Amino acid sequence: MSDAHDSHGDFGDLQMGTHHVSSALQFTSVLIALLFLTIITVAVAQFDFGGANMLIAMGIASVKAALVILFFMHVKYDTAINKIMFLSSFLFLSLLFIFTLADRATRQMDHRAHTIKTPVASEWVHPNTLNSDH
Amino acid sequence: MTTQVPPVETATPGVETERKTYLNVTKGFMSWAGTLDHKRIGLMYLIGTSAALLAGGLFALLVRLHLWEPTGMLFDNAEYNQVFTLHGVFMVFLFVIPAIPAALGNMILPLQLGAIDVALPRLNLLSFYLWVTGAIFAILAIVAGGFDTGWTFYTPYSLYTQQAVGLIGMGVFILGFSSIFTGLNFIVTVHKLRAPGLTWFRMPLFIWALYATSILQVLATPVLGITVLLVAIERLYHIGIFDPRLGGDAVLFEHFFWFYSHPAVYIMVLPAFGIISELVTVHSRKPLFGYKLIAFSSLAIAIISFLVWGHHMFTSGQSTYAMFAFSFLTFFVAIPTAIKEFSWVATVWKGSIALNSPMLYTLAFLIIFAIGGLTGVILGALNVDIHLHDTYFVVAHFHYVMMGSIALAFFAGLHHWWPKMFGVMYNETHAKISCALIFIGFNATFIPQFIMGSRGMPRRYATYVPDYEPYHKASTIGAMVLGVGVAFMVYYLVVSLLQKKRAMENQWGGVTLEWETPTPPPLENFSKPPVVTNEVYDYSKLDLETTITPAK
Amino acid sequence: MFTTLIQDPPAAATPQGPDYATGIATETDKWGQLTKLASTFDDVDGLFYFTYVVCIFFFVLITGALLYSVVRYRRKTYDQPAASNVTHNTPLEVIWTVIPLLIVMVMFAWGFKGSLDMTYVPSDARQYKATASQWNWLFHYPNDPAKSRNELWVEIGKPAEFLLESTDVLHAFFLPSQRVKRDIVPGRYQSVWFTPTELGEFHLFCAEYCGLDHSKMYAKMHVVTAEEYADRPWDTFDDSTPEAAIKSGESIYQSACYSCHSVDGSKLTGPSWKGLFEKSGDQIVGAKREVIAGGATQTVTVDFDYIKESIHDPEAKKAVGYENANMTPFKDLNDRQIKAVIAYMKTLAQ
Amino acid sequence: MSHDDHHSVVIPAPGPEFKPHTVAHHFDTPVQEFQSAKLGFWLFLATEILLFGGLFAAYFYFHEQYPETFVVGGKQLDWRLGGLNTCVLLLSSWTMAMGVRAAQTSQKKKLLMYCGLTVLGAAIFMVIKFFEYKAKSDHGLFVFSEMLGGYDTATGQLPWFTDIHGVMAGVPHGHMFFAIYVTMTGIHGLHVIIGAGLIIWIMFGAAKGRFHAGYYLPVDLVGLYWHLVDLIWIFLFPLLYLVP
Repeated sequence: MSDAHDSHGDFGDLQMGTHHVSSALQFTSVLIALLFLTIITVAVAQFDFGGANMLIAMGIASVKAALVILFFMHVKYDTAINKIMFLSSFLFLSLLFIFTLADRATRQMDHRAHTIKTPVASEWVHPNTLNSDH
Repeated sequence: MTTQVPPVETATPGVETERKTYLNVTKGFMSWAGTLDHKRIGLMYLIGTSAALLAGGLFALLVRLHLWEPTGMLFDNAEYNQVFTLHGVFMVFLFVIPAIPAALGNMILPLQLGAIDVALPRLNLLSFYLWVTGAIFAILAIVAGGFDTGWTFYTPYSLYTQQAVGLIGMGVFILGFSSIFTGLNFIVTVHKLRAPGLTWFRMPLFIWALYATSILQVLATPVLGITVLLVAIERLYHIGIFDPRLGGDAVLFEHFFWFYSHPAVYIMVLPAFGIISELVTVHSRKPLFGYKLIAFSSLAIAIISFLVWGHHMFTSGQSTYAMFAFSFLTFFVAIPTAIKEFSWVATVWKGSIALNSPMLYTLAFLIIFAIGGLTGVILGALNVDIHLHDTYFVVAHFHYVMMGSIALAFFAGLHHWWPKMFGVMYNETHAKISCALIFIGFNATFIPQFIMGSRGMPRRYATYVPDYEPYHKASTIGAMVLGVGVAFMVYYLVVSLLQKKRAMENQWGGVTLEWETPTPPPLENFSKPPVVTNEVYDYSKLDLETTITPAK
Repeated sequence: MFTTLIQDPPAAATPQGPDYATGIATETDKWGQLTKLASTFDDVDGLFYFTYVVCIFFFVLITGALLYSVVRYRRKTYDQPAASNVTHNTPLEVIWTVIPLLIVMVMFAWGFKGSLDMTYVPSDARQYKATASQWNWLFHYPNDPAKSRNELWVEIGKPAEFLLESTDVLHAFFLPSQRVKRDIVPGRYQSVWFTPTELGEFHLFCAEYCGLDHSKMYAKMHVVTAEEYADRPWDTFDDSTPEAAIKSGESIYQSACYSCHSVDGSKLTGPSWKGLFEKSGDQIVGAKREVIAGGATQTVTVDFDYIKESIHDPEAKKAVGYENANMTPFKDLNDRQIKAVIAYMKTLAQ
Repeated sequence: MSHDDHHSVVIPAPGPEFKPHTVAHHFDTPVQEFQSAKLGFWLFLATEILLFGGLFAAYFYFHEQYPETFVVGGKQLDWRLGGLNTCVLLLSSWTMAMGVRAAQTSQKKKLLMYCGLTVLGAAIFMVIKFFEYKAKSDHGLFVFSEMLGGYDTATGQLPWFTDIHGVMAGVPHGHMFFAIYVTMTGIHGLHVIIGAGLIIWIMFGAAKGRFHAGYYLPVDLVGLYWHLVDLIWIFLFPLLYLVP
């Protein structure tokens, strides 16, 4: 793994700017960091921080994801447009999350909520077949 | 936007030499089925989507005929539910979404960019075959007993009904990937294959619109994919995510569905805006008014459209807070849309307006889209929408946008690029008659629907309260006129292919790159790679001789 | 317990077509677009017409400019250039961005205020419940055991709140005349309210597609005066003829009594109703029963008073052999209903 | 009338064990070809993110609705196996990154070796996953043989959720956690299998010498796909095994 200086320059004129060869040392460091963070996330999960559990776990997972994206997926060295395109998917995903979960979270805050209970499935009866004969 | 390329050498007048075009360069079934040429793929899409349009239109006519009588004329309720569902599914998934980007876009986008093909031609062909597969699934689903969920597949009904929802769900999933791949391909093509000198702000607005559309296709469609996949899993395995009997939530389905399907409305309408932007300037022979504002408004619409899906759910039990946010954001879509409409009108103003058939279709679009867009504003207001939601008012509104605007823009584009695509000209008088029939028929169909909708007629009704009978009758008569208009259009377009009346080299006097190639284009589009030196829509550089030179 | 006391009105599996309320949709408001407003939610109409006028203004503006241009600047020769090559006008573009923005913000605020009003239920609202099933409506009235199917009665001027539930798929509760609509989502309750302001019959539609007979899922709402409302017109209990009384009695038995009392002599939790009355010649008379009252055994003759006491206060006299059975008192059955039950009991006499 | 010069761009092979690469005719330069394909692939990965995003949104939605189900259900999963699988996937991501690096530096044997190791990682992951699924199936938490069995509408009984040991007794909608668990890990597992298949396809190409410093595009793209599979698991692991 000491071949970081291997020649790939023969093609530099043909593929200029298209690739960046990371050193093996960098990959290995990232791997060690990822494994370490995995241990931390497991260790932290043994304690109960109440509502913060999810935030902590997602925070660590996001750091790990960032490492994978930046180094294993070479995004750190990629062209601006590729960065924008890939990262915009997270932006749009967050829109789905924010609005859907905000609806879910604020539904109980409606001022009529105290009179409106959520019935459980067993309280209602369903027809066994719905127009199956058509 | 002329290029430095000298005009293509013209054949000696009177001598018939068959020039090699993309249409005749190779022959045989496999040369089409296995083609990687964007124009041939676009043409195959055109045939496929047009067939879907005619099928969907036939279903629509059957629906309208059925509703002639309050008790229904043709079907029992089960059949009626299937027919209106088929109308929706065929029109939305097989026609409106792919028609403009995949058929006209495939044909025109690389030409306007000065490229010899799209960036990923194999993916383009795959995308077409995915469309075919999706269409086959839709037909299989009909054969397997049909489906009656409406095109929205709302759970839990779609989970309980015993019909072929799984098959059509699979079809929609596959069609989704077809749409994703088309969009992906266009984004890459626009980024990587622009001709030298074709900067972003020299790009024709059709390309801007297709680019914005592609972003939506790539980012919204996967959510539809996972949604129909979950419905399929739910039907097979009863996991319970969407099934209230098992603790699932039908409103979550609506969130997922509209996260896609609202942007999908703009997937459908943005390419139509692109065509209209293009046609308004060519047929007014005047640079587009507010070019940059229109370009950015396409992007703005694309992004805002992700923030407003909840306005389809104002009555479905969202929290008041979510309704507040969604209604507020919904009104913001009105602004870029209004900017576009005003800019088009300002472009026509003091132009040199050629009243040929593409321009007539464009003018019809501008009027109909004004109604479609403005009634959308009425629906954006929360309390008014509560009254109008799920009534014929909404049906009329989205038909004004989807049929009236998008299909008319598609027809306009088809008439505009028909001479480019085939080198032949249709009968202009016939085209004008057909445009008039479509315009009159369309308004006669849907204005009564606005009226009965605001008076409370709910949608998707196989039978109805007799109070609404006069409006239904008027609407049915209008639909027949509209049907005759479309059928007549198909007739004269087919005739034009058989009569082979030569079109002009540059039939309308366009200055974008697609008019720089011979008509119809050769296999690899340009004899020499074009270089763009002019600003966009600069009609002072137009070579008017090409507009009266017959194509070879 | 109210809900089990009286049997639900029968639901036709496939209705033969609703008995439509008449002449409502054709009766429009004075501007001719919407159906006549019959509730207090006049903001809907106000905003609708405000938007409508704004829309017509812009439509006329756009169409007028287009048609004028087409006529005035029509291309007459193939090489005619444009009359102007202006490509932008910043003040104009700012104006047509800002003015629509202001207008739509007014619409948003107005619409949101209107919809907030629709969520604040007055404290004096009557609370009804509507149960939607494929493809019919069942209405429950406040503190009333009687229910009605596909017909609804509300009092004029009195706020009515509806708790909405679905037993199967999505439905929507839609009263065009009241300007209210709410989807009914299985798995949870939704609510909607309005104050009817006009007497008459009104359409109640299902507005969310719910399958085969979606279009036949129709109910008629009667808005009635306070006096008529006090008569409980939804109560279809009928004892006008002996046959009707027997039928009503049987229907009460079917909904409330059948699980503990048999009618064929077999022993369930409570004593069978068979043999409570006996045939004596052409007469049907009450049988004699051994009962325990206050710890002592006594014999009673079955009659109206005994049956009424047993229904309203089952612990007072307990039939021998059923000392340990506990019956829920059904205090809401009134004398007419009890007489109907007795009429049904008499048909079981031997 | 086509541009003849388009057909002539050929990237020479760096050695006799490699094959030259011909640039597709509609591209002017290899850079254009490389960047086009890569941009396209990033967009495809964006769609994958949103596809899984729907599942994650469903997870959070029901996590809020039925917290108890997730607390009790999450305890039924063995975090040791999940953690082990996390490490396996991270390692395989590393071998894949090294594999791409080997392709970039024209090291054919190393490319084959790293690809082989990555496929091995995928196999270990799926084997561990299989045993996890089997244990859950044996406990009636999702019975695979019964998954297609429909359900009894009268009782609401799910055939695939029999909960033999009653671990979810008294928890409302106890099946919901397992429904989400099996859907998310199932679709993820499908991606693992597809990814492994793609890597095997790369290995065939690599054996023929198709990939070298001049042309390693397919290796790069498959590598990105594999890292995405890893990326998703990085979130799945704490959400399913640890947090609830």
